[in-house]
Amino acid sequence: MSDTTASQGWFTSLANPTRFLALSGRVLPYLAAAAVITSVIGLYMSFTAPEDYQQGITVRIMFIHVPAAWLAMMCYSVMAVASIGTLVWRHPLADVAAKSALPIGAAFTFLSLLTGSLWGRPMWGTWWVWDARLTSVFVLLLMYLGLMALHKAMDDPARAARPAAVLTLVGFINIPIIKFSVDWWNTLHQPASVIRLDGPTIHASMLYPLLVMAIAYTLIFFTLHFMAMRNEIWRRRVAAMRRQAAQSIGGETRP
Amino acid sequence: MQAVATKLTGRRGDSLLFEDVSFSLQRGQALVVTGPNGAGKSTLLRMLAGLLPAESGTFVLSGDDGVAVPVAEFAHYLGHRNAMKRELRVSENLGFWKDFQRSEAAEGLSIDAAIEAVELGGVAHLPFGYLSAGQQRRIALARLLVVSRPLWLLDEPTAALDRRSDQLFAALVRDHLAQGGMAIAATHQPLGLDDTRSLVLAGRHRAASGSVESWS
Amino acid sequence: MMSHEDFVFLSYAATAVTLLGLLLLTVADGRARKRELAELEAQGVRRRSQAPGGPRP
Amino acid sequence: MMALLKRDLAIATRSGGAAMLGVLFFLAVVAVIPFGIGPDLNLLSRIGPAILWIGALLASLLGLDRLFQADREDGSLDMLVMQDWFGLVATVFVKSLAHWLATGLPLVLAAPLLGLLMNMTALSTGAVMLTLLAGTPAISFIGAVGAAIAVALPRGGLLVSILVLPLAIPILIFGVSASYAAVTDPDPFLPPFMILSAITLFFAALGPVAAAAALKGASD
Repeated sequence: MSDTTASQGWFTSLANPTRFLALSGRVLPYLAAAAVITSVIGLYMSFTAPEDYQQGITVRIMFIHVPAAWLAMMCYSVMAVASIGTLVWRHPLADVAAKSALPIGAAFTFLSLLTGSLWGRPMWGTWWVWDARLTSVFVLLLMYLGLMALHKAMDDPARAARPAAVLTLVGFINIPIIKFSVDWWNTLHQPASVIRLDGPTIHASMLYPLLVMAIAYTLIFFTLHFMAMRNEIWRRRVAAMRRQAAQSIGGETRP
Repeated sequence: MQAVATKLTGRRGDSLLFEDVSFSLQRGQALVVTGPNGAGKSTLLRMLAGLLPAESGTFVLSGDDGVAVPVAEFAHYLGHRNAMKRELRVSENLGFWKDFQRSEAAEGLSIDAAIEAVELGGVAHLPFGYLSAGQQRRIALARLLVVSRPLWLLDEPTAALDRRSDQLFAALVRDHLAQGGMAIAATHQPLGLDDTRSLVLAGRHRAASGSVESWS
Repeated sequence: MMSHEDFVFLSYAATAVTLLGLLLLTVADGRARKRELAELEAQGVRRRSQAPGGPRP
Repeated sequence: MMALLKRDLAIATRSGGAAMLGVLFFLAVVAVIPFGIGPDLNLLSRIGPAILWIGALLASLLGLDRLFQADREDGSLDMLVMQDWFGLVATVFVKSLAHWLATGLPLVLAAPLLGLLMNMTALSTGAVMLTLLAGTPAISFIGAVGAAIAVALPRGGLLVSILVLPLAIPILIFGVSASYAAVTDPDPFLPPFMILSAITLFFAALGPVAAAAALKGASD
């Protein structure tokens, strides 16, 4: 995914949190506006797209289901890149990026499972099956939640950074498993139809709304991610200031 | 109000730590327990607090009318550890103990006043875990102030405190005594309290008999 | 029995609720952090990098 | 005592708290079952209630060892034990209740989601939720006894589970049988459910008293 290489760019250029705050503050309004506009266009396109001859109206669920699943994986990839940043360059902002992406990734994973379930019920006749694709995405959700628990378990964010980064990278093996599960195993879930070596097998009338929705989701992700990162930086700043306040009170250093 | 200990004997495992420890304290008096490591100072204090059963002997706290009162409700115990939660704010910690140990008899200081009394004004909103070891100990002392109880049982109260805080602590105990309280403290360091009684635990561990030099 | 339209509607509604909820939580979190910062600054606490003459002795 | 409940809940939900861990563990335990026995939906829906109950039992035991150990480590336990008998029993009761609110109740709320994954019917899921609601407090109350006994031990966590699991078996038996009785027709739901509720009430009375006795003895 191209976004992950781009993300590596920010971490090196926006070396210090203050500069990140200033820059993200300027970018955020445009990003949010772009997210809203693309979402509106995407929603319009997905409701005007023709119905599928097999699946009828339920095919419209695809336009919010598939991008959610993509974003769930992309978010994890962003976290994996950030984790490399934490481990290799020990960049404080990398940890902030990885940590604040967690709830967003969990939300997208949850959405892909939920909308998939709502799509599966009328199509397959069941809310849930334990097939490879569904199960591996469920495992992804568990990993998001586990990482959130790990961050929550440490009261000092600096101490959680490295263990969380290691765990994130170990868990990254799940991402290719999710992607190729439909090809490697015979499953109920349909095989990939957009991102394929021999080009998409999906009709253009459905492909375009899907792509627009994917762009909208990506913009929503980065908007939320920037906001969450800013919050996290402020949170750490507050913690640092409190520690400092504690040091200066009580006159232990006074004669 | 007075506190009377009669022929207390403390035992750890097979060895007797101390034998026949007797003393009595009146309002406004303090007892300092000294002795080498392992002499049983902590054991004695925990025994007085009712946290350990006495091998033999009694410790009775009685009110001004001479009727015995439960030690658990009329004594503060400050052990080696501070009894505070790292993840909660200082004000939440003190507020909890104020609520939890509340007695009808007497009101203690307000939380803010207690924090001021240990000269840490401004830390109320900070999580307890952010404080240095010395500051944490001072907040632990503030707990004794938010609920008013006549007898203070203090085990190494000045551990982790610098000299200035030592003096602060001594002043707190003096105030407490002046208001008619009592204090029993185990410590290696001089507390800077004038007119205190002292009890020396010799720390000779013997299976058969121990030796105690009584307070002067 | 739910019609197919219901499933479509539920999916879109759930997506909207989840994403808007996340947005609201994030905004609320940001407000709370900014308030804390303002409180600390009102008390005269400064970041080390802002403190005049570096860290105090 | 309200102050104690408030404090324990605040600690459980703040950073470093265990409130979310129980649910996650529950989720993970139940999710690995299909890997072990295969994705046969009919089989899963048949054994679903039992799996959910076992998962909830294990998740409830999680974190029980910290019930008194955390207070012992920071010295608070001394102040909790330094009370009259009634005060100490009430303290244990409140701490167990806080533990249930922080770990047991979320399990009850997560049960429908797992019921869906187990392909259980709505009725069956509802029955499991109801029995969990009635039964999991008993685990916290009886678990307090194990936690009090193991409070001073270095590897208390495993020991608590070993001590408490046998005592929790009746809870499991009646919880599961009530859940099945709700879906299989001839069996009545109420008798096992009433027995389950009775066990909870009994443990709510017995657990705090026994735990208080253990704490009095263990303070050294």
